[in-house]
Amino acid sequence: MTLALDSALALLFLGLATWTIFARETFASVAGFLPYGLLLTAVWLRLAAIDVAMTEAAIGAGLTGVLLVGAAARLRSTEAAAAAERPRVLTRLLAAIVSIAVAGVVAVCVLLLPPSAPTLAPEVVANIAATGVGNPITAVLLSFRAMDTLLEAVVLLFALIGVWSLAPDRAWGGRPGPAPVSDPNGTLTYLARVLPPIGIVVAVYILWVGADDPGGKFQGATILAAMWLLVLMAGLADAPPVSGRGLRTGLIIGPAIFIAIGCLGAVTAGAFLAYPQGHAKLWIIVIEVALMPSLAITLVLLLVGAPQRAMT
Amino acid sequence: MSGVADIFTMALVSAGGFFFFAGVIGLLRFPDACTRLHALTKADNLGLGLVILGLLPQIGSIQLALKLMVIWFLVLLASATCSQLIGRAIRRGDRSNVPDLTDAAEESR
Amino acid sequence: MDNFLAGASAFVFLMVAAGLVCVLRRPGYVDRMMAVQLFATGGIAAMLLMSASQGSEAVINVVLTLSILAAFAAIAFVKAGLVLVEDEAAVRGEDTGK
Amino acid sequence: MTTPTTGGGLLLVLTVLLPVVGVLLGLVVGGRHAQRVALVTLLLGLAIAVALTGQLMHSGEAVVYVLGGWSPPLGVALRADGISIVMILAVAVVVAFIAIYACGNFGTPAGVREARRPVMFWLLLLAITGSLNLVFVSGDVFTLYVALELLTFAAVPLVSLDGRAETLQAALRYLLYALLGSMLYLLGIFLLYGAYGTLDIALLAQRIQPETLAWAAAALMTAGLLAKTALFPLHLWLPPAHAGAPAAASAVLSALVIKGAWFLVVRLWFDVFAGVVAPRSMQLLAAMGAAAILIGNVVALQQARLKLLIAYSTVAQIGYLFLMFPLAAGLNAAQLDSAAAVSGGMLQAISHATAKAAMFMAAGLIYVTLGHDRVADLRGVGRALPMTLVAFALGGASLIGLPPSGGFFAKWLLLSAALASMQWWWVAVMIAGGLLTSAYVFMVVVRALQPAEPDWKPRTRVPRYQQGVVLALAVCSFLLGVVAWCPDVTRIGRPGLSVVEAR
Amino acid sequence: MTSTTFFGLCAAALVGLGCYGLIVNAQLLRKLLAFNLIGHGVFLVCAIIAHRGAADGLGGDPVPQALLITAIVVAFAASALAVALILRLFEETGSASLTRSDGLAKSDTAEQEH
Repeated sequence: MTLALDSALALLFLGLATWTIFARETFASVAGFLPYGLLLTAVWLRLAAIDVAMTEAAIGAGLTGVLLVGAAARLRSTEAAAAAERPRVLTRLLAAIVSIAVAGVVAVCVLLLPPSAPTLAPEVVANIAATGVGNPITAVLLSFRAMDTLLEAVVLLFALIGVWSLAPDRAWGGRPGPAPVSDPNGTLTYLARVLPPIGIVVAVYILWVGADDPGGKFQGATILAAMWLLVLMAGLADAPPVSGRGLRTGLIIGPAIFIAIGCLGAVTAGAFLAYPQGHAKLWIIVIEVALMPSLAITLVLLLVGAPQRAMT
Repeated sequence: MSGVADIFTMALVSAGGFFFFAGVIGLLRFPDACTRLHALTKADNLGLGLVILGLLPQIGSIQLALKLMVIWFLVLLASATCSQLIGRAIRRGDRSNVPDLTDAAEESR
Repeated sequence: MDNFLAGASAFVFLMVAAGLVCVLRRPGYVDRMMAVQLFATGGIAAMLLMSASQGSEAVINVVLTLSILAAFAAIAFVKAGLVLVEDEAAVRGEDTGK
Repeated sequence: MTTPTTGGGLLLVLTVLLPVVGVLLGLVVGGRHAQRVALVTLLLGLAIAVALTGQLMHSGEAVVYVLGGWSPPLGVALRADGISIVMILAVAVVVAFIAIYACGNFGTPAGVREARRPVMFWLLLLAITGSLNLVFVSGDVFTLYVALELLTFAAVPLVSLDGRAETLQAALRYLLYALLGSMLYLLGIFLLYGAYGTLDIALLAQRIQPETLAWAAAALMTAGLLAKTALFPLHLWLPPAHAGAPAAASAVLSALVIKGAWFLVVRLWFDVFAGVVAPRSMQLLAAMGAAAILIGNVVALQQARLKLLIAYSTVAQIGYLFLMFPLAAGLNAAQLDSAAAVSGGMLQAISHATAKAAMFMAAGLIYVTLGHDRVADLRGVGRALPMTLVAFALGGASLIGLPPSGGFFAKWLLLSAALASMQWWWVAVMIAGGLLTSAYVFMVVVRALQPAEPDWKPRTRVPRYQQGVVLALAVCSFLLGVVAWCPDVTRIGRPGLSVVEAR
Repeated sequence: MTSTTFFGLCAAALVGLGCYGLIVNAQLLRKLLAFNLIGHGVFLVCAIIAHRGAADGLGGDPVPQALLITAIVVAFAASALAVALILRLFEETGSASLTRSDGLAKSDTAEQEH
């Protein structure tokens, strides 16, 4: 039964992936990619990676969809030119050979994985009590390998700096995206008024349960980001100007607090990113609470893109 | 007791499954965008709603049941808004946001 | 009972999947977007049924995340003005009567 | 099992964290304050690098810092040995020179609170410094993946800082290559974890077995890193990206950024896969290097534009960096001291870093003065920019390998390693490469020495300090050969080198 | 066949599909989608490694799962940066592919170095 269900899942999953690659036009390809993201969430669930599934649900099925649909719409006029650039049969054949070879290597590697899988799960279980949290993934992300999580926040920030650097010079310091147009009686406006309060509650809830169950700051931040994005799309608010001091402070406050707490650990607990004995959970929650808004702001700004309208 | 609950669940989940079936058939067979949209909303609202209602007796805790209701409410909200938006855009023939089409129309004039 | 729920989950999933596959292969942006929307709702229902059949409660939070973000791709679709692309002939002929 | 934190370990955290804090701070204060923050941060970074070197030479052992008190395999450790410290120091010095040079081009104009190019440049420069330092000190292969991505995200926007269409194309091509490279690398480390249950470099080195899975992981990771470091035949993205960026950015990209992925190849092949990789694959790697040297130099000779010429010269010089692999293995097989070849490779990396940064900055000054950088039309440069031309020539001399430059000593180490391990074919490649390099360096210098037309005037006057900085860096590169008399820092903390075995 | 092996083969297929798309599709957004498929294939390999490491009452090895979350976030950041670059290139040239490579020499006069 499970294998049959897995097969159905995998068949559709691979079918959609194939569609994404071979569809004739870009939007069709994106339209295949969106349900593909949903299926990926299901695959993570099948593999008992619930935290990963939640991240994928937030990122893959939520924000990436907005990003790709918007981009595909903007690039519609390049469709004809791109179709004309279809490579010759020989190139396609070569590409197919290379791809099959690569896939073969990966398949062989997967089959060669040792039968007795090495795992750090026992070590995590043995040490999780010291972190005070109940969710092993949160313990890994914010205690055992906290450095990676700090760097992850920095990665998003660097990517945002990269996106901003693409602004035209005249628009520097201004606002991203086109000017907002709102329809005061529109359904979207209504949704943008009703959904955000619920979304904020859900985001905080997801952050809160993250300490002991699947969830956490990043998934919460994505929901927060989506709520802001909804308000922007409904035209209820304008995107903030990138030169705003408050906005930039909001961007960096999370990573800054993370670093500060890490340094505090170097002084009081003997190592950078260590937490004082017995108070680990408190500090982990402080870091998560501080990171969530900063991550949310970063995600929204990554999605709305480089500033386009100069400050007037 | 458990027997009654199980029958309730089976009935409602089956009904929900039927509405999904109907939604898919409608999406495939109805003639134009608006009627297909109509089929879609039936599946969204009734299909998922019945499935969730049917699941309620199977869920042990109030908290989880509440969460299920929230999920239903959120999907209702989302699908209602989406179908409104799509429907209005189709009806109005709203092309204000389609830069390429308006440009082409102006050029051809 | 669990078997029934798992079966129902598989049924809903296969249903919406079949719909998606059929619609993707046809032209028309709106239809594709609607099929994606239907697939998302059906997927949510299937995941709920599956989690109920296996008694795994943490999955519900995943579904909650999915459901709150369910509408976003479709909203972006409408905001990007893709609704009428390719379908305008049908709309002109049958709906507005222009 | 693993070494606990050693003395001075906090310096490792600081060397990564300080530039990151600089980015955060610079983003908030913005405008011309960002530049000040960047300069102060880089100065502090230089001080930390010097302190770290002192610590390493004092203790004679690798510096280790266990983050969060969780020792590997559960936690993450930072680790700096001789080769890391050499690179950290080189990056700190070269970035400092580039920063002074960039003050001339990336100042915020008067009357504007903040302009895009300056603020972005300074933040990205800090970002690159921090990411590179993380690449050099990280002891965990996954943290290294994040470091590589940080480096990519900081380097790609530098390419398209001018926002012209062709630089955007170059940046995109670079991004695609770099992302594909990261994915291959990531696949490799996941496989390693699946096989050996750890991500820590020291533990992996102990646990790894010569089996198919390890070879596949090595091949995937190396392929990914080669795409990022632009070794022939994966170099196609490099010339347009490095030639299209502003001069100061080109200097950073060409001198330093590509060394990040290369350093990781060294780290992996000598530390992690030392007992696993076959000599034949070392020869293959060096063969690609040899092809890069010959083809890169020949294509450089044909370039009409100075910056493209220098960019193709980078393609060639990357080749030298990969010659050290079979040489070290060969020395080891012959029961000789393989560290000499590694030292040669590291010295080649830093002498190329200094020389190439100087040459790109010189090309930038030439461009400003002439309003173009067509190689055929360089007359008058010798009169207008004597210091810059001398700098270019000195940098070129280091690339060619004239004594007493760093390039000379590096190539001498590599050549003697090649002769000692009876691998004469690499000698031939190195000599041919040197001859080709000298051809284009002389071509540029001779053309630049031709007198200008009588009524010719420079388009813009270049500040003297910019010329001075370029010359100083070139002199550094030219005199780098004096390290022959210094203790060999690269050997510190690397007992594992003798593990390289021939099969 | 266990379900991990099964999904492992799916991962290989995804990587292969992505490679093909990356080479063959000219349009940059399509290339980005293909890159995402490769990424998902790699992530899937990680997930099955995590799943194989289930022990001590945990459904999977939490370390690779945590790595996976970080990797997903990083890949999202990469996609956002790539989309921004593609859109900017489109604004400048009206094209969204790399094949129309106008050499640097052509735009020599238009170039503004400083």
